[in-house]
Amino acid sequence: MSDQISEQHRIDLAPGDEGEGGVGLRVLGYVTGLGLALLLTATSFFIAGTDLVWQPSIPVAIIVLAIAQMGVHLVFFLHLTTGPDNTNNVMALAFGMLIVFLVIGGSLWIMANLNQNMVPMDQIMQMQR
Amino acid sequence: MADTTLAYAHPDPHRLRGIPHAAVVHEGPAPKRIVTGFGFWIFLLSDIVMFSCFFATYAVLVDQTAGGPKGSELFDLRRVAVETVLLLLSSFTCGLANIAADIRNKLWFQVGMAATCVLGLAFLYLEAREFADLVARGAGPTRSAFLTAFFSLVGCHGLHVSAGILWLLTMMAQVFAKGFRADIGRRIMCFALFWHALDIIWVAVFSVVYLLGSKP
Amino acid sequence: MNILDPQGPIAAAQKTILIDSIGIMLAIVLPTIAAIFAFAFWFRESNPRATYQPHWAYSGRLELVVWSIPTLTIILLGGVAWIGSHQLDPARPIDGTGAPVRIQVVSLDWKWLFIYPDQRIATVNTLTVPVGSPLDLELTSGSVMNAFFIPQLGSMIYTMNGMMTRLKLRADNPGTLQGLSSHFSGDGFPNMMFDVQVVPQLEFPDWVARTAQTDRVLNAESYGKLAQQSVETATSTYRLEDPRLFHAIVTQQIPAGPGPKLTSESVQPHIGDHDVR
Amino acid sequence: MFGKLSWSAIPIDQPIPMIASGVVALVILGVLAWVVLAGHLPYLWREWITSVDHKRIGVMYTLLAMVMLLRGFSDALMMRSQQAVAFQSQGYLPPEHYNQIFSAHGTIMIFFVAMPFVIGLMNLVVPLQLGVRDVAFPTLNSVGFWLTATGALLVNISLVVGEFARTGWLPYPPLSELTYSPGVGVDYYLWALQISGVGTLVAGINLVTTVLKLRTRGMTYLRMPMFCWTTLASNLLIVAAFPILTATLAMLILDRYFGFHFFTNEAGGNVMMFMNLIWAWGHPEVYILVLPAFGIFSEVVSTFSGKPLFGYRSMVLATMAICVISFMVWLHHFFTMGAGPTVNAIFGIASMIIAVPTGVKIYNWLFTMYGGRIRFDTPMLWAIGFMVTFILGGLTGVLVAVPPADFLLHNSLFLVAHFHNVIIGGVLFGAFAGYAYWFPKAFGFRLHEGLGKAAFWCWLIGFYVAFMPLYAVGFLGMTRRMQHYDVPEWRPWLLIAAAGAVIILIGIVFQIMQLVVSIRHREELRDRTGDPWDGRSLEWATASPPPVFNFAIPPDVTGEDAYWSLKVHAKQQSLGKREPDYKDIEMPRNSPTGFVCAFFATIMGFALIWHIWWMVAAGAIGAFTTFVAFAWRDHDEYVISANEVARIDRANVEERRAMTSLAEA
Repeated sequence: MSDQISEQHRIDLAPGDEGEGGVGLRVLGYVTGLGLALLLTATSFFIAGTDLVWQPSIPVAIIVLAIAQMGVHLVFFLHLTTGPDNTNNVMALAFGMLIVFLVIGGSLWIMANLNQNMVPMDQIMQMQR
Repeated sequence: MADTTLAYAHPDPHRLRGIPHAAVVHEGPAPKRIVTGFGFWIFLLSDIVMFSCFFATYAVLVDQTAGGPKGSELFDLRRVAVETVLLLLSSFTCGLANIAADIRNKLWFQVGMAATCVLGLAFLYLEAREFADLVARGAGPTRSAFLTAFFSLVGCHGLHVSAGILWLLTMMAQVFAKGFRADIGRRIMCFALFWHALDIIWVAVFSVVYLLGSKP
Repeated sequence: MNILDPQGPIAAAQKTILIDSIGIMLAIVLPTIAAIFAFAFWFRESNPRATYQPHWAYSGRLELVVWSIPTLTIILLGGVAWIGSHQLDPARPIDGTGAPVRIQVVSLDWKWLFIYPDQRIATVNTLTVPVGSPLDLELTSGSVMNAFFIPQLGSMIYTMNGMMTRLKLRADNPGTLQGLSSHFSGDGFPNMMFDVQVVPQLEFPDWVARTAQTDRVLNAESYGKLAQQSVETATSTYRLEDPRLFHAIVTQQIPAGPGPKLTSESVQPHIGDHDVR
Repeated sequence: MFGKLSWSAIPIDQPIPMIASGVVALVILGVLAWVVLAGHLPYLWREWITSVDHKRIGVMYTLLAMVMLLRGFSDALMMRSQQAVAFQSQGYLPPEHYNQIFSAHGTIMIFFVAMPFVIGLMNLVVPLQLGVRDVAFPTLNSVGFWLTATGALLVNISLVVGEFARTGWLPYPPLSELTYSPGVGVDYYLWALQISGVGTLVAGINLVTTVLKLRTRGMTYLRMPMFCWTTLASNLLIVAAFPILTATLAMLILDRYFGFHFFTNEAGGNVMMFMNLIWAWGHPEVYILVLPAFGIFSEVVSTFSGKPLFGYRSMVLATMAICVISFMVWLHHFFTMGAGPTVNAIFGIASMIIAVPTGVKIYNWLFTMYGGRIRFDTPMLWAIGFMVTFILGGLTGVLVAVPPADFLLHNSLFLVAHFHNVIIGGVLFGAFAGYAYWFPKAFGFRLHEGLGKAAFWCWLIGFYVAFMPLYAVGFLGMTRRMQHYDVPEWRPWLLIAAAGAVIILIGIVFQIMQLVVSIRHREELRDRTGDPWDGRSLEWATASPPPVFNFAIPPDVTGEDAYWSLKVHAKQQSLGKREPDYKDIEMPRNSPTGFVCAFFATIMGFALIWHIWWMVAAGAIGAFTTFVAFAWRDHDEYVISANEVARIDRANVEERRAMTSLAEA
């Protein structure tokens, strides 16, 4: 095993590594990423505090913006692409996201259902009042 | 080796014949940089799964305030905004340090890492201030299940940042003492991955905990 | 205690599902096991009559069969599970011949407290129910987790502090049954067995009247004594002072049981970070 | 100065743990003294303790598992004998002791027997099957092993100093909270598992990366032996599930150490969240254990039938399906907690769906035997015993996945019988099959066949005698973890079960004898071909035991069953006469990092359990320093010269050629 990436291994890339590009181009990538991330963050904070949007939609908007920002980080900072040299990296990420989704989604669903069946105590307290 | 395949009566007993040989090539073990990077990538994913447990628990316990304060009474969004900007900038400087390492520029590498370190420490300082304020107001982690989950989730991220800074300092020392050796280069790559991943987790933290929680 | 000898409709239905499921699966499991032995025997190395097919490793037709046998079995069983879960949901009301009886169950360390809020009585480690009446159980725990289970009536369910689970049962034959805790809860756990007296409809009011004559009263104070860790060998009965006692327990207005008494200095608890030595 | 630790922590008044630990301590001291006096210490240090060779680490994992099996099994014997005598009496074990025993039994058997056994076999075999020289991260591999050993050590220390958890193998709160378990037992459990959990995670990352990134030339995914596939699936589950365990236990630790309120009764804590999270780890854990066993059986059945595995691609699909679906079923561990019928039904059906790919696997093994020429060596006996036993375990498993049936059977001894049926009949039989199958590869000589077969029959019969009665007594309503009981109908079954445990004990004695006899007669049992079973995959293409670099020349794979095709090719063309072009080989240098880390982890774990904070700090600083020191090393590789490689390989090839021609003559 050597560190030289030989001819035959051009179809594979370490996560976070960029396939090509000079220094200037790479710095530009980070600048773009930073700009987009700051923009999305600012939007999130703005939406959370404003009265201009329909209030019940705010959580959805914040979640969407957060996912968008994670995407920006993945693309511009972690240099994830859909290219064949990134297949393994993307597959691993997809598996991880599936597990995260199952753990969070499953837990929330199960716990909500349980709590609903258990008559949570505050509800009983309200009934007593 | 073509005659091998011919000589062996059943080279593929599961009827894959017909698929051109080119479709099933494999060039052998990957180079070390890819192996290391990929292994660390797997570790990061497992770390994110761990965070997802804390997020799930936070979401389940967020309303269990036990008569204590709610998030909307406690959170200071301005401070969170500053923290976020600090972390985003640190990710940027970390990226620059990574580029410097790739072109083997010691000076810029150390400058980038130092900046990352300072930004990270500033973030930690703000977070520690927030925690201290909350505890002083009687809203410590033992007050209610909500605060338990809040302190654990945010604190877990803070702990990762602290560990990251410790790692960062050893990387600066290694480059200073040993230069850009191949294995040190791989570690720098892993550190950059780690630092960027912490940023991604922070995005989830400020969105789910602070922004959603600041709504009354 | 034999779950194959049910004494109520829930347990009877669950037993039938159990037997059915075993039957469905045995229908494919037994031939498979027979085939394992047959193949292993016939294709032994020393059998000259068996044909050796060293390259036979694929058959599209067989693959399809191999995938469809378990799939079909599981679809059938899945249907049973779906319908069964809904029909036999522990919280689903059932009907019966007599008036429903409401019973509130509190698991304590290490005994069972049964409160009859409408009759204003309570018992420890013994449950008396009229035959044929729908039993409307509300369950909680006064300390750690437990599970309430009368094997011959069916449907065990967890009891947890601060939470209320529901269970509907019915006993169809008079007699004495046994119940137990089926979730480990500490040192006295094996002693959490209780009797279930299934009495005729007409005798139940008599039993209630007799029990109400006791001079022991269940209120927050005597409940506090019960909540201490102990093993009760004798059964006891109480008059219920406040019918809302159960709600006070569920809503944690009465805090959970205190746990073990601290005997030596070495097991001092460290609650709170300020207490760190 | 010493936190909660004082002389009273040592249970001098309790004879059983004192005598047991006294004997164990004597044995350990005796072995240590022998090692030091006979001058083996430098050899052990150089060749084993600091070794980063995946084969050596695999062997050490397996050894750890077997030693801990003895500990866990003695717990089982005590439980069975207690339940046999504790009818209308207290038996001979008081509750506080009995409760520790069943908690320790479960913890040890899952975390320190089953896990290290399968991880050990994967470590030993997978790089060989992939045709590569080592795993992806050799030094981390050593760290992972030593951290696992640390966890095992802490569990055993609890026998002498303090106590073990009395809460069952999964410490359900609030019983495991400080209010109800004020002693150090739960802390021992928590830290032992946290530390060994890190080790397991490291092993998982290592093996996933190895399979995905280190395969020899031509070894495409669909040419990998089945065991590599199941290794991949199992380790993907490790990296996805173990963080959940870490997080959950961390929450319980925060509750116990700092008065947090995740799972307490007070201040809004939610005990149900613990059950939810722990089983979100716990169910995949079952498949982490059993998938490698499936892989072992695939190799064994195919080799001893002299045929390729039937329906290889089906098997791959089934493996990966199990890998993903096993993450969607965890609620079936708490159907009786009171969730609504729809949720229960959905998780019940999802659980049953796993039976489909598992059933497919059984049929594929069945048809692998069809048309074969089956040799009944010990590994094949385990495989057939497994197939029959595991089908029954699967049957009862699907049964408890039906919620209404589970309402009757949950937490009963039926359930206990079910999971022993799949863990013993699946995982342990698999591990034993793998042990017998790959032992000659690891050490260069076979295990004694007769004693191995005797052990197999004792285990098989003992299993049925011990656990079929538990199914029956579960139907009689008996719940698990009963220290004593008054129900007369239960007693006969429990007496039979105790007899079954004794039969298994005889099986274990046979296994120990087998090891001893085999070592003493190793010259007669020597395997000079490197291929004692007429194997089909690449591990048999190298010598037994393999040289440190595994393959002098990385093999080039052109189809499935890589080594089989090589052999056929060689027979048709007569053995290749041309000497290969040997090259220098770079191998990772030995490193004490793993051992030193484990040393500090042990100190830290022990100090955390007893609240000795200065010692915690010392351990943490020590561990960190170790890492930095490791990072500072300049040369972590050494070179084996081409001449040396050629010398070793020529000798192997000569020997092998001689044996082959002998066999053909």
